[in-house]
Formats: sequence, C-alpha cells, structure tokens
Amino acid sequence: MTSMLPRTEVATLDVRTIRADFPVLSRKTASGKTVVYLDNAATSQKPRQVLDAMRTVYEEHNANIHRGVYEFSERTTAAFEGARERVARFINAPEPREVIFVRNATEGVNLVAYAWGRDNIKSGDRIVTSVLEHHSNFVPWQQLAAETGATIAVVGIDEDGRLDRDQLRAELRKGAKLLALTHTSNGLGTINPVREIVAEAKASGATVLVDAAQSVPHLPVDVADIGCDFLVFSGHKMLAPPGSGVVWGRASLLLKMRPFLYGGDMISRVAIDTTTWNELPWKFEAGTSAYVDAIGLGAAVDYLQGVGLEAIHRHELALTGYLLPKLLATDGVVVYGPKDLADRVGVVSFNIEGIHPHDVATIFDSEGVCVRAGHHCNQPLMNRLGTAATTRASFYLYNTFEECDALIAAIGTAKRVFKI
Amino acid sequence: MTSMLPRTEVATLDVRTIRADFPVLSRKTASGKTVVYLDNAATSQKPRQVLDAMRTVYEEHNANIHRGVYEFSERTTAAFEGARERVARFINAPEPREVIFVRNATEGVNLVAYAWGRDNIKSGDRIVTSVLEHHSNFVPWQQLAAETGATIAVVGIDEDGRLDRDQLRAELRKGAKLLALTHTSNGLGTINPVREIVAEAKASGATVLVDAAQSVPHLPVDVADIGCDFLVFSGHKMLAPPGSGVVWGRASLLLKMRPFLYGGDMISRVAIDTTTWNELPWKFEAGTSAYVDAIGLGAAVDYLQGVGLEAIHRHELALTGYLLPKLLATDGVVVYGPKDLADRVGVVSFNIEGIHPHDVATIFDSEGVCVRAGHHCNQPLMNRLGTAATTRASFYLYNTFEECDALIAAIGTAKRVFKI
Amino acid sequence: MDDMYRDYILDHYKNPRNFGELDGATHTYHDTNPLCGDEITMFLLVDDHDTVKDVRFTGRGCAISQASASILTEEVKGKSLEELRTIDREHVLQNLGITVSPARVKCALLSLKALKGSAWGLTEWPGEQSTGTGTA
Amino acid sequence: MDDMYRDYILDHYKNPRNFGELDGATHTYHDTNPLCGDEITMFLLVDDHDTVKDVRFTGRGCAISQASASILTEEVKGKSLEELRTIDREHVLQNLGITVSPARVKCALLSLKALKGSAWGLTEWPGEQSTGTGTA
Ligand SMILES: Cc1ncc(COP(=O)(O)O)c(C=O)c1O
Ligand SMILES: Cc1ncc(COP(=O)(O)O)c(C=O)c1O
Repeated sequence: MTSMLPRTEVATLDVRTIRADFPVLSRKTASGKTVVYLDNAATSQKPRQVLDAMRTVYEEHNANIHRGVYEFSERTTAAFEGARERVARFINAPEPREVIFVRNATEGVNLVAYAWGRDNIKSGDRIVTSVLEHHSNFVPWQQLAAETGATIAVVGIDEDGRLDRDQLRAELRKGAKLLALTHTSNGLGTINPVREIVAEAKASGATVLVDAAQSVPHLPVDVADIGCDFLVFSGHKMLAPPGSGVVWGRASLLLKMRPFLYGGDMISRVAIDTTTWNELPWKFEAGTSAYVDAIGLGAAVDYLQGVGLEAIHRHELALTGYLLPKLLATDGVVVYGPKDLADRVGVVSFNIEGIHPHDVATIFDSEGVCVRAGHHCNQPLMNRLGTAATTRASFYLYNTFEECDALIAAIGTAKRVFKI
Repeated sequence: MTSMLPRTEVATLDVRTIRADFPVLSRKTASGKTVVYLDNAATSQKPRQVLDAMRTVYEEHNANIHRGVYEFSERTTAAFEGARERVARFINAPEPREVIFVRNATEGVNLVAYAWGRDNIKSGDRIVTSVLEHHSNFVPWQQLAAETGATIAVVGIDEDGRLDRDQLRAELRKGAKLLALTHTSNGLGTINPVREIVAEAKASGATVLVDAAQSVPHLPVDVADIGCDFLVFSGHKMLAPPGSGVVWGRASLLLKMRPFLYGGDMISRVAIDTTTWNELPWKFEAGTSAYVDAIGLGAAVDYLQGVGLEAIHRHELALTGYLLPKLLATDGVVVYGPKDLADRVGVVSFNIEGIHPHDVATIFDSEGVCVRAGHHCNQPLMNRLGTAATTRASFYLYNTFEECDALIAAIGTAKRVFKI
Repeated sequence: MDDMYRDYILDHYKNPRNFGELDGATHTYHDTNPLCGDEITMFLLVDDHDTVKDVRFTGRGCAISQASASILTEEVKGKSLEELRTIDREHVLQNLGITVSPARVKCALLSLKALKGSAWGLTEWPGEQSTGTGTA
Repeated sequence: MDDMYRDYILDHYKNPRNFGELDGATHTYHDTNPLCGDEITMFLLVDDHDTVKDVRFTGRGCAISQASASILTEEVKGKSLEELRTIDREHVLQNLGITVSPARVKCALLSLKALKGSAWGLTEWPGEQSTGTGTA
C-alpha cells in the first residue's frame, strides 16, 4: 500500500454538493435504509443536469435529426452533433467525425469486429487479448476467430492481477493482427499501462482496440496520447443514460471500413442494385440514433469536466485507500487485485470465506448496501482466480467514507447471519 | 375518396386533453408561431407519462438490470421485463421472450439479416422486397444479396402507390427464400394487406419479415394474425424515446439462430475456447440494454392502449380525409399515394410545382409548420415516382383540423414567396 | 435477513444431504446459473420400474441454491419418474420455506432445473431453452 | 422568408446562368446532397495555363443549391485553378448574400463541393469523405 492517500487530501471534491445533484442517492430501500450505492462499475447514477438536458429536448424542440429542414430538427441536430464534439474533445479525438455513437461499449466492440474484423482477420491470423477482459471484449473476438480460422491468445496476470507484460511481448513478437485490451479491469480494478503497451503493439504491426468502459468515466483518457486505433466506452457508466455509447476510431481506418448496420441515414445514394455510403461518422449510424441519450452523454461530459477527472480519480483512490486496509484487516476476507493504489481504480473485489457472494449481496442489500456479486462478465478471470464469483464494490465521485464504513459494517452482519 | 370520414366522427378522441400531455406542442418557434408538428412519420412527440416513467427510474431506483442481487436492480429489472411483457401483449406475441429490444427498426432488420440471413440465404437464393421499402428494409437485404450471391427482386406499385400483387405472386412463384415487406409505406401512406400477402408468401415457402415501423404506432397490429416470422418497429415513432426498438421473431426461429452481438448478458458460460448462449430473449441483447428507453416504450404502449389504436387510426384518417381534398383542390399541388382512405394511413406526400420540397419546408417552418422534405429514405420509390423528393405531412393522435388548415395556408405563403 | 437465512437453510448449506457423485447413475444433468456461476449436477439412479432408487448432487454456489438442492434430493428418493413431474417451481419454493427475492429465484430453482433435466432432458422446463448438458 | 428567398436568388433559380453540359470539358465532378437528393455536376474547361476558360453546371434541387451554383459559375470563369483555391465556404455563403439556416448550408455549398471536386478531386474538402464521382 505504498501510495495510499490520506483521507484529508480529497477535500477538493465537494461530495456533499455533488450528491445533491443525484436525487436517487437519498432514497431509502424497502428495509428503511438509505441506499449506499457501490455498484458504479455496473452503471452510474445520473445527475439532474443530465436528466434536465434530456427533458429539455423532449419538452422544447424534439424532432428527428439530420433530415429535418425545420427549426426543431435543426436545434435537435445541433444538440446531437454538439454532444459528439464534446465527447471528441473529452477524449482528445483529432476529429469529431471519428466519434461514432452506439448503444454501449459492447456494440462498439462488435462494430469493429464486424466492420473491420471480417475484412482484416484471416485464417491463421493471431488476435491477442487478456484474461482481464470483460466478455464484451472477448466473445466477439473469440467468435470472429472461430469464423475466420484465426487464433486467439489470452495473456495472463500475476498474483496481484497485473497483466503479464512479458507474455504479452512474446505474443506480439509472434505477430498479432489485433490487440484487444481493456484499459482498466472491471473485475479487479487493475490499470493497464496502455500507452506503453500500445506503443509496443503498434511497433509490432498490430492494430489496437482499447476497451475504455471502466476508464473514461474515472480517469483522464486521451486517445491521441494512448495511440490506439479504436477505443470504446459506455455512457451509462459515466453519468449518462443507458443507450449512449461510443466507438472512437482513427479516421484513416474508419474511411476504409465497410459499414456495420445498413439503412436510413448511413447512405449517400440508394439504387436498386447498388448503394453508396454517407460520410463519417454517419456511415456507421444507421437508422434513428438514440439522439437524446447521446445529448445526455454530452451533458454528462460537461458535468464530469466541471468536477475534473483528475479530482474524481483522486477521490476514488482515497476511498479505495480507506477501504482496502479495513478489508484486508477483516478476518476471513480475501481481496483480489492490486494492493498498490498506483496500479488501480476504485473497483474492489473480495470474498468472505464461507459465504457465497450472492448471499453477501443479499445481506448487504438488507443494510441498503448495493454491491455486485457474480462473475462480472469476467468468467475467464474468475477461472484464473479460482473462484466462481466475487463481491465487488466500485466507487464514483459521489461516494463517501461513511459508505465505506457501511460496507465494512455489512460484512459484520453477513458473518453474524452465517454464524461465522 | 370513397371511404372519407366526416369530421364529426372522431369526437371519440379528446385531442385537447391529449395535447395537454405533450408540453412540446405548445412551444413557439423562433418566428413566434406555435409549432404545428406534422412530421410524425419521422418521429413522434412524447407525453409526460412516458417522460415521467423514465425519470422515475433515474430518480427512484436506477441500477443495471439482470445481474444485480439488490433491490434497486430488481426493481429496474422488473420494470424492464415488464415493458417487454407489455410490448408482447401489444402486438399479441405468443411469448414475451420473442420480443427483443434493439435501438430501432433499422437495427432490427440488420439483426435478422446478420443472425438469420447469413445462415439461411445462399448463392442463387431469391429475396423479394418492394419499391415501397424504407432504406432500412432494403439496403441490408441488398448487401446480404451482394455478399452471398443471392438475387433481390423489387416488386413495384401501381399509379396510386399500391403494391403490384400480381408481380409479387409471380415473384413468389419463382421461389423466394425471404419476403421483406413494409406494412405501411412511410413515403406514401399505403397500407399493404400483409395478412393476405403473408399467407401467400408462407404458402410458397418464404420466410417473411414485416417492417411495421409505420404501422405499430398507428394501427392495431397483431403478429399472430399477420402470420409473419419477424416484425420490426421503432419506439420513437410511437411516443417512446429514440433508443427503444423491437424485433419480434418466432421463438422457433430465434432459438435456431446464431447470436448477433456478442458480449455481456447474452452468454451462459464463457471459456477461453468456447461460449454457450443465454436463453431467449437475452441471447440477442448483448451488453447493457437501453433499459430506461425500453421502460419508456412500455409506458408509451400503456398510453396508446389507453387511447385505443382503433380510435387513433380513425382520427388520423379523419385528418387525412380533411386534408387530401383540400390539397387536391390546390392549384399546382401534386399528391402521391392512394386517394382512397381505406388503403392508407395518415401520411400525405405532395409537391408544389416549381418549388423544391426543401424550399417548401423552409417556408413552412417560418409559419411554424414542421413537415419533412426529401426522399424520406425512399430513394427507389422516389425514382419510381419520377421525383427526387416530396414534401410529407404525417399525423398522429394529437394533430388537429386547425393544423391541416395551417398547412394549407402555408402552401399559399410558399406560392407567394416564389411568385407562383 | 433472518427471514431468508434460517437455521435449517444454513444447515442444509453447510451440511448438504446426498452430496457427491453417484457411481452407476442412470441419469445425470449439469446446469449453471449464468448470472452468478452457480452449478448443480444431479445424478439419478432409476430402476426398471422408473423409480428413483438413489439421488446425489454436486455443485457450488450460494446458500440458497445449495440448500434448495439438498432439500430437493431428500424429497426425490423413492419417487417414480411420474411423481417427479408434480414437483414444480411453486412446490420447490414452498418447500424451501423462505421468501426468496426475485433475483434469487433462479438460485432456488437451479436444482429443480437440473432434476428435470436429468429426468427428461428439460422438455418439462417451460419457456426456457436448454443451457445445460446431460445424459439419460 | 423574404430574407432568404430574395428576388435575385429566385432569378438565379428560375434562370440559372451557365446551365447545361459542357462539351469538351477537361474536368467534371458530380455530387449529391444525400439528405435531399439535390444534384450538381460541374464541368470545367481548363486550358494549358491552368485557367478556367469555360464552366457549366447541370443539376436539380432546391432554390438555394441551384442559385448558389449559378452564382458560383459566374465567378469562376477566367480564374486560374490557383485562384479557385481561395473560394471557400465563407466566401460562397457571403456571395450568396442571404442567411442560410443550418439544415440548408449543405444545399448552399453543394456547388462549391462539386467545383472543388472537379478541380482537385475533393482533396480540398476538409473533414468530409468523397461521396461524388468525377474525372479530371
Ligand atoms: C417504414 C420504415 N421502416 C424503417 C424505418 C427506420 O426506422 P428507424 O430510423 O427508427 O430505425 C422507418 C423510419 O423512418 C420507416 O418509416
Ligand atoms: C471493461 C468493460 N468492458 C465492457 C463493458 C460492457 O459495457 P456495456 O454493458 O455498457 O456494453 C463493461 C461493463 O460492464 C466493462 O466493465
């Protein structure tokens, strides 16, 4: 625990004021307890500002985008394309047209697998990924490999949950067409040093997709700095509504790719026998976009930038630095993932010996504490850890030290109920 | 104009009360005119009831669905799966698990094209569709045909915009693997008699997909009665948010199909080398669903059923029956599509000679009248009609006779501006 | 919580009855709860008169899934395959004797699913596609 | 509305200058506005000194796209290819002399896009992929 931050260092984040923006955080559960929401890696709560931005569209000028010549459509289109520009700036994308709105990170990975993968992965090619991957950044590649006759290599981790860089280098040396790697692990909280890794992978000739579903909400992420070719994330994990997600891709690659979904809005000209495609980004946005969700994502980006991603990360690390030693000091508790705060985000996976995570979560719930129990869409990782499931607490900007205390207290309750 | 309804017959629909549920309908445009929203075929407005249902999730119990063991997640899951059951009942689906939530009708068609089409359409197979199709129910099949070596036959229309049933029968006789047909045309308002057509197609051995994007919002639609195999529609055209859409499919087909998008939630078990899929419908819902949008769709279904689809259809026909003769009586106005109300829904396409639809829409906008101008994602149809674009007014339950008058008046303005 | 984690539930969890593999089983079925990775394998020894002579289960998972399996096996032994048909979801939930929250119902029913799967290959499991594998 | 549909706009629309195909054109480019189906084909006759000796356009579409094309052709004749580079979006919009609403900007700029496409194959059209086809 070398880089543990003292509790006082985070006074910069005015959590009380932030919490006032999130009505759901003051709700009580059926058991009469105020909710302690620690399932942010699954999805985040939404501030008034985001909900109001969406409601404003519906109540003031809702109309379908792009194709309307009238004022309401123009206003809604401007809000939608404005959200794209905000998102582009947020991740430092060279051009807004490289930002494609999709439903979620999962659709983003599939878009790349279908539209880039089917033309670029051939029999005998090698896809490299890791045991840390969420199913959404693993199964699409596994299936693409099965379909094309490519092989898939899964890089392992050390005891602390850190990626095996030597194995990764060895795999890259063998020649990889694609590296599909998560930025931060939703199961363990590990941060992969993607900048260094991407440099190595690009040097070896691989195309690189980074799954940033757990990093863009919590850390400053800069696609130009990372140097990857594709990056995907989900709005719902970063204060925006479910239904908003992004795949960022280098324009040079996106321009060469075939489309993914076909239909309205993504075409330039349709004739009975042949069709030409629209410009970027619309070539990849077939049909009516979830434009209000995307506008919500734009508002969420504003909110996050208002608070500051550095400050959010520091706050979550402070919470982690507060919780981890308490967990490690609790009898019968096993903690997974890096113990050094320098290598991690605010995702804490643990188990209580003798109590299945499902039972832990049920008992926690009776105390108002919301945590995730299960494999976290990380079955290969769970196999590697030798467990079927873990209990996972994950932080966001509105969480407090008192909520960490509530979690520790709930562990006591669970042990009492199970007579451990 | 044989079955024109007199204006008084629609007193059953209390439009004044309905309009009070839609805040946007009382907004003024920049030109100071109260908006006259006649672009419902592009997207509909949303009532308070739908917006409130969504806000309630965010403010009361938001959490990710399915995987959470705690109360908030259970409540959100129940609301989401409850929406699925409502939608299933709404279209009389035999089982809720046949209802798959997607972003929009476009994604629905693509889902079927990728997950059913790639395994069932082979070189030399024939796909039958029509010149009435929206690009979203044409381009996916055109591209699938190009990829597989199948051929695509496009059934034409008569002078009134009605499907050429003889040509369709001839095409089916030649043997078709798939019939992909729209229920009602977004360009002309034509209703295709899908029940009869589907019976003929099924008898000839074809699988049938019905594009119900323009019918489910406006008419009672019953998938069991229609007898098709797949049916797609979009929530945003039926009072629900963009981001909610549905593909309904027969369980027997869905069970045999490969998945479409791969990732979290759609799996049963993931190992490094092989993955098994979740049960229906989740096998087709990879990643975090746009669950709040889906819940909004459930609330929209409740609202529509509260008003009654028969009543809505009658109201829209009454408006059409009021507008059409006025349009036909206006000098220089060309009306496209069926003139007989029995064959149509409330979508009215027209042109003013000497003024391009874009200019028409711009001038209408200055009067507060929102209509669509363009090809309506119907380029093959526009070619058939011998025009690049039309002006289109399309009704919904909240439109009024006064709004029809405003449209007619705006035509006068356009002619004055263009000195015609 | 004491509503759910009663003493006898915890006892069945910590000391499951009929736990282990069954050599010479005539019917087996393995199933998992995809949400959490709970696993149950059911082993039946069915004689020529279609009577369940012996039953065992193996598995890992939460207290609810394992206790439910343990309780279910106690009930099954000596019954005919025909009689097994009458054991349905409601029956299992009632036999468990506790109120199970919606997210946990799948846990409580996993053993029933494995039982039905072993007895008839899951044709008796309405509205759900087979996700398990078995032999019979 | 009178702001947008001024007399000279309507005049250029109804009586477009330099309208028609250009036999012997050295450069042509065809482009469409995918939103509405407006079409413009630009024909240039460029001599050995890179000077535009003649220009024509054909097309169909709204008053804004056709008037903009007509006005643009008037300006181009006699200019060198190098001079054409200085004609940018702002210039065209300003030359049009009216305030164009956001949805109509594409209409107003379609002819410029076709011009740039004919002159240099659209390498001068920043941030947009070629959707047209041409020869030069
Ligand atoms: C007949 C028809 N099909 C499909 C669509 C596509 O709908 P969406 O854009 O919601 O995918 C539309 C919408 O314009 C339509 O009118
Ligand atoms: C690392 C990672 N990748 C991908 C995903 C998939 O996100 P979504 O379900 O929003 O598609 C998640 C979410 O759980 C995640 O944590």
